[in-house]
Amino acid sequence: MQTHPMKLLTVVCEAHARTPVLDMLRATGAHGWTLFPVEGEGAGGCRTADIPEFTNLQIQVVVRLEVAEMLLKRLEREFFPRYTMIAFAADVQVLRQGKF
Amino acid sequence: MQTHPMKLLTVVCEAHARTPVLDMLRATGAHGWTLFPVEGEGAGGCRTADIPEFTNLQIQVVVRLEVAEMLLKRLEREFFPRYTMIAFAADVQVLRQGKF
Amino acid sequence: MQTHPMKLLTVVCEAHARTPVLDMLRATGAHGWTLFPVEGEGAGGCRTADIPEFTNLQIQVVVRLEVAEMLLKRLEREFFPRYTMIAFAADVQVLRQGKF
Amino acid sequence: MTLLDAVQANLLSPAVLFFVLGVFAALVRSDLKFPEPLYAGLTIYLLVAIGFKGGVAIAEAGLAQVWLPALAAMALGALIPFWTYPVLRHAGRLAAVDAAAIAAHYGSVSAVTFIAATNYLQAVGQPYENYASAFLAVMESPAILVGVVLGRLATSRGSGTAPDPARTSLRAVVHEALCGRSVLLLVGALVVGALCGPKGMEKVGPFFVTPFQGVLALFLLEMGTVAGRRLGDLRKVGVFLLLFGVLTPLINGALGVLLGHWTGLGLGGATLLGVLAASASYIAAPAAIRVSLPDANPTLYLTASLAITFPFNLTVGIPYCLALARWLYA
Amino acid sequence: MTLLDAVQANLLSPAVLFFVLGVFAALVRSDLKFPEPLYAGLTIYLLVAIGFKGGVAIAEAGLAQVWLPALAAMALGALIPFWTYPVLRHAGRLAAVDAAAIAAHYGSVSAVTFIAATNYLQAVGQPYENYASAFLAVMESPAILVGVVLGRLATSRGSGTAPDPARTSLRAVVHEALCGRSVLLLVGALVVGALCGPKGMEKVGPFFVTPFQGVLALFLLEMGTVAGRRLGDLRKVGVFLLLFGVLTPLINGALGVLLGHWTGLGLGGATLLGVLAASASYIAAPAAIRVSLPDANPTLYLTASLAITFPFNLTVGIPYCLALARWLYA
Amino acid sequence: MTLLDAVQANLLSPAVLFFVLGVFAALVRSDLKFPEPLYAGLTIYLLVAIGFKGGVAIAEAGLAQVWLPALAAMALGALIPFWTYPVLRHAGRLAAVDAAAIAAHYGSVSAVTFIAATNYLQAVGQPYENYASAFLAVMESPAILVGVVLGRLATSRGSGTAPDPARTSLRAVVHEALCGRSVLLLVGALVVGALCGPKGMEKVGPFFVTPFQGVLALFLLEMGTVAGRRLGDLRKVGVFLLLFGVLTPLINGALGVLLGHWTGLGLGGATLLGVLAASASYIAAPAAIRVSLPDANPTLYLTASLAITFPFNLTVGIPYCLALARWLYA
Ligand SMILES: Nc1ncnc2c1ncn2[C@@H]1O[C@H](COP(=O)(O)O)[C@@H](O)[C@H]1O
Ligand SMILES: Nc1ncnc2c1ncn2[C@@H]1O[C@H](COP(=O)(O)O)[C@@H](O)[C@H]1O
Ligand SMILES: Nc1ncnc2c1ncn2[C@@H]1O[C@H](COP(=O)(O)O)[C@@H](O)[C@H]1O
Ligand code: NA
Ligand code: NA
Ligand code: NA
Repeated sequence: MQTHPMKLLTVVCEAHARTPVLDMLRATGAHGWTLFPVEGEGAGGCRTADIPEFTNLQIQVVVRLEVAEMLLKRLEREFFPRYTMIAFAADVQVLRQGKF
Repeated sequence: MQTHPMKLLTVVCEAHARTPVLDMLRATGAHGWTLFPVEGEGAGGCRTADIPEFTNLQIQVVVRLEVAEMLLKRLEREFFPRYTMIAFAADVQVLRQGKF
Repeated sequence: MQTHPMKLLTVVCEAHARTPVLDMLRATGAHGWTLFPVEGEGAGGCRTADIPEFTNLQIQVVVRLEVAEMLLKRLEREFFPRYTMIAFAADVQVLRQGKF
Repeated sequence: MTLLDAVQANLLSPAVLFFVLGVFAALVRSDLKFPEPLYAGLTIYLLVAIGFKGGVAIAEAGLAQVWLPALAAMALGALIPFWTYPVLRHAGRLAAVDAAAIAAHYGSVSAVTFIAATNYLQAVGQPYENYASAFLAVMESPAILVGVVLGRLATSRGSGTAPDPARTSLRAVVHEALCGRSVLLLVGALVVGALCGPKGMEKVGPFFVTPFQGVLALFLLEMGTVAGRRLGDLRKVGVFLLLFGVLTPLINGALGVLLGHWTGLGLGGATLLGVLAASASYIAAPAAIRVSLPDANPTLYLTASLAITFPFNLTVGIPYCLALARWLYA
Repeated sequence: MTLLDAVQANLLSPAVLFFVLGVFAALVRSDLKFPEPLYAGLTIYLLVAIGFKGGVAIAEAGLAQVWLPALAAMALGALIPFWTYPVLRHAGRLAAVDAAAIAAHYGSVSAVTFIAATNYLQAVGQPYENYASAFLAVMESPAILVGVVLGRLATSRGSGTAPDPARTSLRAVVHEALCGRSVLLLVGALVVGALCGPKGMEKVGPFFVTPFQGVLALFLLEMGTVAGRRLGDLRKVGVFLLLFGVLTPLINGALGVLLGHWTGLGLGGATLLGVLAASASYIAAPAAIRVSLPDANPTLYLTASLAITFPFNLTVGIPYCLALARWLYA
Repeated sequence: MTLLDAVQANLLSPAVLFFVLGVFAALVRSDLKFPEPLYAGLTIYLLVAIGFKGGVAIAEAGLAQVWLPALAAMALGALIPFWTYPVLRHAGRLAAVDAAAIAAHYGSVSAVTFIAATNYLQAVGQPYENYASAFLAVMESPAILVGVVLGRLATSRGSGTAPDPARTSLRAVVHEALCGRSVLLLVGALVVGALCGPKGMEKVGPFFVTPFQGVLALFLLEMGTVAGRRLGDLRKVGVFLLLFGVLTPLINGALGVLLGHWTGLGLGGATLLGVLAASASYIAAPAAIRVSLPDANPTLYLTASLAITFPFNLTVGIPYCLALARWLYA
């Protein structure tokens, strides 16, 4: 089974960051994304998932290593100072290299 | 703390693939699974999570390395040509080896 | 891009374990957590996500390596004998070391 | 009342206007979206309410009155694919599996279109047989089965993709057709209604009947956004499918109205049978086709049924069927 | 009306028939399932509605009428574990912690069973004290506390598993018992209703009263699928628990009806107190027991209360309590 | 009726009492929480219902009656930031961007406060112009735009954080202001209602009007928990903002009532315009400000509008506006 190394980038952010984050992902070369609402607690306090506008979102994106690098750079520079959020990267393996 | 290496296989697929994917997981030796609805965008367009029948699902399964290998093979052969989906594998560590 | 290695600990447990697990996470040094309801099947049977009290939760926490070690120890000793649950750890990279 | 008057009256009903609002919301890219559980809750309510009402009507009218038109309705649904399939295949030059898939959708029915039609009849003061919900219940599955068989025959002779993981035997398709969510809710509520009769209706009527039209209006707001998001795919499906999506309801609607007349239904019932025949499924059929004819292209069948035929029927098809029935019964 | 007539009338009510439909859906493995937020919404509605109605009734009747039967109801709930625990322990040969857990469930109450009973009384035209909701509110927690203490005493002497992560002191259990979702909604709505009185009811009645029976019917459809999915566990729990799950409601129901009579309730109120005593908790008690007696086996207590006693009461237990009360008050 | 009587009558309404229950639930750390889809469903219902009712009222009254007070309402909303901003900046010594953000919130409006006010007027038997929903619709956005411009001007001269990822041009803010969920639902339903007129109301009234007050009461239970969870932040915002959150509604409320009087509204309509001016947005404004003035501190504006002004208006502000209007129209 031939697999290819990719990066899975996970972002947990306030709902208001949704459009800017997704726009940035697309602009930086991600070919897709997955998203769902989550509850959470962090430096920005507790976010119970009841009001859609105040909820948390978890956004996941599988990308090539160099794209991950660029995404992290832009997150740090443009998003971290602005939005309540965390981001982390992990190594994953996929089958269809061209898809990501 | 003695941990054991396992594979976490993540599948994001259209809701119609639910039963076949879960059947296949069980048949191939997974001892459990976790599942939740997600929004997403990919080659197959955007899937907003409003109609249950048209939504996306994220399925996660922790399995032994050789089972992961088999699952990936079956996914590639039987599922990728048929359903809108992605799959990726990652290395994880668990405590109770026998459980997975 | 300077990244720092962290552990992502994922717990999938019955809803009744929510408060004890979150209390334990905080007490052991996690600075935040993310949580969402999931469906699942395992040794404890199938948990359809319809009744809030009987559902499954997935809890994710990003922590420093030594905290992960401690969390796993406490999970094994205090939680596994008591609750229907699984837990697994994975390596992730983050940008802001101080945040976790 | 001319057809034009009828269409106009329909266009100014809350149900249709909220649908238009939903389409508008999708077109201006508003973030309006009903969350999945709300959508699920509304469909459960609508199906149970319409089924229960139908069941109570059967208890009042007696099965003797219902079985003949119900059987005819079932036959009509099953037969529609036999004329649409060749048209799609030869006039439309579609692949066999796509033709079979689309044929299945147009033989099956749309519950929401049916419900909107009952709404419309009430609004224009046209009485109808409440037990027509039974026709809705029996028309959903037969055409899907026929379509799947047509598609399977075509592809078994053809190439075929990968080995089938689900080993989706016809048995699985039949199980889905009989125990799927929507059939089960509809038929189940029908049986419950038939067993309770009017006494049961007294108890649950204030929930299942009184607010019904308002719930439908709200639900059509969401359906508008769903259809609106698909409008962009119109370019992908070509002119043939556009014409097909508009002309087929006119033909099937006429067939349904005629059949209703022949089997002894009243003016309102014949209209509803016409609307059922004219409508195309966009939930049950796609689910079944996706699993059992995975090689069929969803963009084709979904765009045709959801973005063309559904709005067409909601606005024009329903008053058309009534006008036809009025002319026939005059 | 004989018991048989009463049972039959009950079986043909929309509420029970929709419950049966839900069980059927689970048995044929349909994909019918209410999404969690819909379930949560329906329970919030039902608890608030029943609580508010009860509060308004208290405002009308005055606390003087309510406190004695309420206190008696509370005592009954707290005492039931003292006879069920030894029976489970010795006749059933269950582990101490399992016996305590099950005893807690049968001392506590099921709001849905209570609501179905008020529904039934309305349907057969039997008036009842609307403030009986207050008994529901006060009977939920006492038995759970008693059961937890019984279980703790037994296990502290016994082996005991791992160190307790939650350090679930009785204090935590008490907090849960007083501030848990269902108690808070029920008691809170009761207080709100008592403060608003009939003037408040005028405003919110069209939402909390008029459609209530229909909402309950829809909710029981879901509860049917929940109970139906548990039917497979019947084999695991053995014949003793099956008998226990059927006989305990008959005994406790009789105790409740008697107590209602002694404390001056009318026929309807005594029936409802009987139903409360007969019912077993399947939401609040499992939640509390899971956290405070984690060594108890959930399959035993959930199957008994949810798959045996709940359907039994819904179909037979409720008319049984009414028949008993009629005989007693005759 | 004195102001005190009016406040007291308001405090004992189901709506306010359920709000208090929600606050209580949050304070005792109950796990009561409406799931997100339920919250979304309730807001969709409330906005569509109030919009539709307003639209039907416009159809009946004619646009000629509505446009002048609507324009005045819009102007009032847009102008409020021009007095609140300098006060916040200089008396409150807040950063420019925070002052602009808070000013935007108090110029914009809270739909729930408005709805509670209509509820209250109905309860005390005070008739009002139903088309006042139109004022609600037009007052949401202008102040937000003004606030954003004020804040931008201030920060462009100031430091400014990181490069803007969203390149949130004013164009994006305008799109959000016109096509955002709440404006779209409200304005859309208004237009639908105006097109349908009273004939449409007959059909959907049993869903959008009859149970409305009960739904609002249930929704305020949830809003109580939301506000209650924010109470802990009161310490963080300081005494100035506390005073600001209580005095601003008194001043803006008076301005609104006066303006209503001048533009020819009746007593009820002037009261509602007062309530709108007094209310502060806590959904639409935070969303827009978060995206377009990300450097503003959410704790300040959310606590002020959600934990101070919203409960204050719900309990005291609404009766205050009515008392003022009564005095003015006497
Ligand atoms: N250590 C962590 N582990 C997992 N999730 C976290 C962690 N810290 C923060 N989060 C999530 O990220 C969201 C934003 O974090 P923050 O900006 O720290 O409030 C929180 O609401 C959580 O959902
Ligand atoms: N690169 C990606 N990263 C994360 N999720 C993806 C990615 N590509 C696709 N997906 C998810 O997988 C689903 C199916 O993908 P596709 O078959 O490409 O449409 C999408 O709806 C997304 O939820
Ligand atoms: N092998 C697995 N892979 C993924 N999720 C699992 C697995 N085993 C169990 N789970 C999840 O963990 C929950 C509890 O597991 P269990 O204690 O085995 O019943 C299940 O309901 C699943 O959601
Ligand atoms: Na059809
Ligand atoms: Na009991
Ligand atoms: Na204002």
